[in-house]
Amino acid sequence: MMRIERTIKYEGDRVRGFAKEIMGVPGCEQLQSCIQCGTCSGTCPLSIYMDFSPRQVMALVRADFKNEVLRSHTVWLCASCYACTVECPRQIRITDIMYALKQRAIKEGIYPRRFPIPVLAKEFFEMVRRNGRITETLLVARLFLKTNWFAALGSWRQGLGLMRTGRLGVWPERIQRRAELAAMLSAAESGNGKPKETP
Amino acid sequence: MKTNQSNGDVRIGFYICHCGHNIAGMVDCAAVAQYMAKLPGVVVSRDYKYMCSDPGQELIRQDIREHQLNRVVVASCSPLLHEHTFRKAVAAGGLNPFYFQMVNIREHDSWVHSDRAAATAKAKALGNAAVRRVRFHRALETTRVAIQPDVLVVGGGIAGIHAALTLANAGKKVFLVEREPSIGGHMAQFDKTFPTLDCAACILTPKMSAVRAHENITLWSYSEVAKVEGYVGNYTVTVKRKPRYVNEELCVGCLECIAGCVFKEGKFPDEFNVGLSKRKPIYIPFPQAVPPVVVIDPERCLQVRTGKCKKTCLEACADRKAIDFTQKEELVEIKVGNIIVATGFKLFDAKRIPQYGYGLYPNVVTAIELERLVNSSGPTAGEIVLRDGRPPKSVGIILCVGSRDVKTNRWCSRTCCMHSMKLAQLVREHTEADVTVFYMDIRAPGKGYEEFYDKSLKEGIQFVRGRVAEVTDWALAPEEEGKLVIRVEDTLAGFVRRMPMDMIVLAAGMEPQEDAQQVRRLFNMSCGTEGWFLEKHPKLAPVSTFTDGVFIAGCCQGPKDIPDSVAQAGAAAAEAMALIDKGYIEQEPNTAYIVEADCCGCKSCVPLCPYKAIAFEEAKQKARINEALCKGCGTCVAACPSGSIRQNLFEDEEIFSEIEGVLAYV
Amino acid sequence: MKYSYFPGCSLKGLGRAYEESLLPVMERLGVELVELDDWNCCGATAYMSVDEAMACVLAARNLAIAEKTGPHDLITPCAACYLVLNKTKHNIADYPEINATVQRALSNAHLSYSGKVPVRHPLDVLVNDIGLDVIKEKVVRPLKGLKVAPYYGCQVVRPYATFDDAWNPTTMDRLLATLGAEVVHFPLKTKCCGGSLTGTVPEAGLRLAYILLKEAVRRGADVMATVCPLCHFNLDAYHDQISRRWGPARIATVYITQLMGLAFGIPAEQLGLKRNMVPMKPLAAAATTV
Amino acid sequence: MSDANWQPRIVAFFCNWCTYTAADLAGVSRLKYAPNVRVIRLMCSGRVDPQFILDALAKGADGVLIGGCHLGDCHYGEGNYKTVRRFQMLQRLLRDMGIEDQRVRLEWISASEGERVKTVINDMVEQVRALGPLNLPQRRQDWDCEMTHLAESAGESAGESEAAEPRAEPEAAHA
Repeated sequence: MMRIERTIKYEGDRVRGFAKEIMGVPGCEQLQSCIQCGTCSGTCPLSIYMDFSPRQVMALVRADFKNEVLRSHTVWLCASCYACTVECPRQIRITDIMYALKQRAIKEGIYPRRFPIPVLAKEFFEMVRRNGRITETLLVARLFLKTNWFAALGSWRQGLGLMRTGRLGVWPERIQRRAELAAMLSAAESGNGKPKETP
Repeated sequence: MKTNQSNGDVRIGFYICHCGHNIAGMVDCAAVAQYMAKLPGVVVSRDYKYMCSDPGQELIRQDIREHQLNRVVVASCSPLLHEHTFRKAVAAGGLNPFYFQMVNIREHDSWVHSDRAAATAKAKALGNAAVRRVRFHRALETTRVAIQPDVLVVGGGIAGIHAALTLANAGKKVFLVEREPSIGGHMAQFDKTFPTLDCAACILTPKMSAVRAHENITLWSYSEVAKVEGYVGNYTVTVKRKPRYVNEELCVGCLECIAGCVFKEGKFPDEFNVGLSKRKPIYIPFPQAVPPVVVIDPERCLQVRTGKCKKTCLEACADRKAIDFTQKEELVEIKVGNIIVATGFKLFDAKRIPQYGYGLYPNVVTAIELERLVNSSGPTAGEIVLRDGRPPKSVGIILCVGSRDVKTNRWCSRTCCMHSMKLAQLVREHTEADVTVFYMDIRAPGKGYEEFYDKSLKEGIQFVRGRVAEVTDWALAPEEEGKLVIRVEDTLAGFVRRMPMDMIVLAAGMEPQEDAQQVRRLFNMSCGTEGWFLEKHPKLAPVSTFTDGVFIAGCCQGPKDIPDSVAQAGAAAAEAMALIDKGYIEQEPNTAYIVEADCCGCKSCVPLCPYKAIAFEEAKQKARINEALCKGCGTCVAACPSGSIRQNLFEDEEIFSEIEGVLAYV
Repeated sequence: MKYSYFPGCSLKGLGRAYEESLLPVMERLGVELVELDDWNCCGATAYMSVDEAMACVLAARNLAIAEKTGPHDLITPCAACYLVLNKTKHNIADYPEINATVQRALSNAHLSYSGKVPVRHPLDVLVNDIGLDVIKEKVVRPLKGLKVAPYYGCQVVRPYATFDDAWNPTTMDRLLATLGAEVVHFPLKTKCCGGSLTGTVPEAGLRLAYILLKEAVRRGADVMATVCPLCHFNLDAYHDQISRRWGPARIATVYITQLMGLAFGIPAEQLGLKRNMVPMKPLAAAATTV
Repeated sequence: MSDANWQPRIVAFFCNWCTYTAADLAGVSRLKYAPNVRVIRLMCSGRVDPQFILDALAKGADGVLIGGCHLGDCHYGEGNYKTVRRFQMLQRLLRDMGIEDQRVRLEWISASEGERVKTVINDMVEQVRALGPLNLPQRRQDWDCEMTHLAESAGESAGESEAAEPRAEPEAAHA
């Protein structure tokens, strides 16, 4: 039997105000003037793997289809190469919009499960918060553990190579004034909710 | 005409226009009328739906009679729009038309503010100023200046040609000045024209010949306007005639000299064929060139450059003796009453978008190059071929090259959709190739244009909606080997496609001419921010400029196709004729004058006048203003240390009272 | 000449060969690099994905330290750090709300930032400050016959194409020509290498690396030159997986500074060349050992 | 006079050909800007007599804006060059009077720059708002008082403390 699915969207599917929220993020203002030309998708090296092309993401955001956008793989496939941003004939900073969408997805916890990219982002975030610096090896190790430790087995040869060439650091890199950094980050965090209030 | 000099007994009528909802929506018109009614001197104060309508004007006429008004103030739109209308109404009521003052509460108030209270207060303040000012108005007479009936047309493209012919056919003498050696412009390069597919040469050449043959047209090709002085009705124009090194009167266009040139083969890129063929230093731009005479390229000709050449061209010309190496640049002065500027456009340089590979990949060509390829008198005699001579099996046409892009040109070039569909049809006609058009939106809004789009679809031309991201020569699939590959999102299908092509055609858009800014200054015109010449009003005065007697036609005003260019040219010609046939120019009486008794003879005004209207009378030791020459800028008025220079319509008292009025608390 | 120097995490980790070659090359050119005191991670792309304002705060600490250190330009060899620090500069300048957050955070650490320190990439400094003439003088062993595909990657030229064209940059091409190398026409020079996707979504990420490698081989290059530790990693460390998926595309990838070092006559072992998984073939004429 | 309802009042002199037309364009384009500017139309910015500016300030304007064609674009050739020269001289005078530069501005706005009319006016209104009321009529009265005071005190030969006090204000503004 052929499986069929209704694809129609109702007004109730829209999350009113989502477009406005995204366009209010620094760097995302220009989204309003998108003409759906497809240059972003055409230049994007990863659009060929996306469930919605970057152009479609722009259309979905502008029409308040929040759930559809945040559930899509597209934002997580963006490699931040900025090709779309540079090429866009309306100077829409598409990469920045992708960032804004990633932030929303992480904040609201709507992203594909066991999908390594958001996990990487969060692990990275935590490691920097703790140490002030990144030790790539440890980061990758944690990533594998959290997502697909099986895959780690597949790349043993690569690991060996890196070990041979002396590129694997196993001692965590740290900054000295970690308290200073922590103080900064907490100050930023506390004011994050209402950024307009300045001391 | 009844005049009323006495300032003591002013009886002012004040009228505020609702302009439908345009003003009344933001300004409380009734409140303004009530406020004005209380001001000293105001006898009648009314608000009315449309003051510019016949009943509105009638209201003024009636009030002048019934209430013995001797001053009228109308608060409505910009004086640049309707001052004339209301002055006429005032005159019709039996009053000198200059006993009138207009208040701009639409463009300067209701349309630009969003706070009703503030907008109403502003309207009151501006009204107050006008009421105070109009008290000082005096009866004035317009002066009439005879108009020089000849017309200068600058630019010999289709717009300039059409304007010149229209005027000439009406019996006006026309000077047509063209920078290139031949008239014809861009249209001469086209093979066919959309949407009828009639041959461009077949419809243009007769008009070009008509220009040459017309007794009322003086054609100066290879010439440029160097200087413009004067004003509407009386321009003095200096035209620079570049040396062609060929006597136009003597040359019969036999082209023997070209064959006789010491260069045996063409060596230099041929401008008319956009570099697709080569020409010699002596050449004729194209077979149908008008004037049909040769020209010598001073940068390439050995004789002109070095003085050392066997001059075999002279031998070829023999006893016609048309070739003349002694020619020098010449400056000619002409007097005209009107000027039509039709200087056209420049094609966008496709190299500015490197991702399309123009200049890098030989088989990426521009639309105008394809136009020459498909033309039977073009470099390939009408064969559409790749650089290696093979016919293409697949052709991709990319639209909006340089257009609709904030990084290059924001505007839509308006003609490329239709132009590309025409080329697509011609490619289908001439070759077996598959043609794909890559577009963002197809814009086919002219008569017969949508039908042309339909025809293109029916002929099997493919349309892919998506702005092409890049053209490359690297293959990721076997069918891509040796081809140019377009990467584009097919936005209607919703995925990215890679499409191999043999030939890629770039529909480069239109830009203002490189020297548009200089030309603009030359003729005292304005430019929009993009560089297109600015019309006086986008709807109601589309071919007029802010300088009276200077009109614009064709693509110098903005991208447009041939029908629109021709229509504009006709309109410009009609505007010029309207002035000529009236016979005189009515001058706004805003001239400066000297109260001789107060003049101290310091002469500081004399050098200020750009029109040399101020002379110094040594005998009296007083300055004197020639009001016929004065254009009414008022610079001398502001400069006069003794206050003896005054300006009609802009008297000091009038302005001081206006200042007082706008600052009045309301 | 003196510059502040922000190495970034990668240059202390997987990309240590970059630092190992950059430092001696700069020394030869008489350029002093002063490593920022107690610098921290720039935040990279990952941090931006979690919280933009926090990412700016993180990066701004480095900018503030640089401002405190001295009036020197800040060199950031890693493309991601270069982008993030520049982006932070722009954000602080363009958006008052971000600026407010950043200043508040900095003041908590008794730091301040006024936006003065320019953030520069070594390529920019090498070609525009030091100059190709000076570099040419230092070349003792020209890279004659070595065919190099110049690969810039994304983030050095995009989106802030400050010192070179975003579409067709030429700085590295000119630098390579100065070293005597033969520059291969490589139109993919700014295409994405896969970024962090090589690890997270290998099917997508590695294919991008593969296309670059394959095209460099097809165009006859002996070696690819990079200016970014992540690009280098993606192009160097995944050959096994790539050839398993799509077939071999074996070509060595080295840092431009390593090639400069070789041309300056610095021994290969001092340039971190031994750290390559795909070793670069020894230079033919002047026998440099690898 | 720090009235809570105080709104800056700015008198503008716009040339007929460029800036006035640009303001019309701003209207046609329905751009929104602050309602504090009242425009007086002149044929050319060259007609702007420095007296107009002084008169406007003296009658209570908080700022004066002059708008003309860009240099080189004057409808009358070079009227705006004359404007610049006069404007620069006047500016020195105004500074001496303690009137801030931001209160009297000369701007070139061509007929196509409707957007610029909006930004210039909004910008200027904000700047003048920040400076507060100029209140020249009141200040003139104060100065007059001060002068008579000075004259009187000079006559009395003593009383320096009282005379020095009010003089400080315009001096400070001048610095």
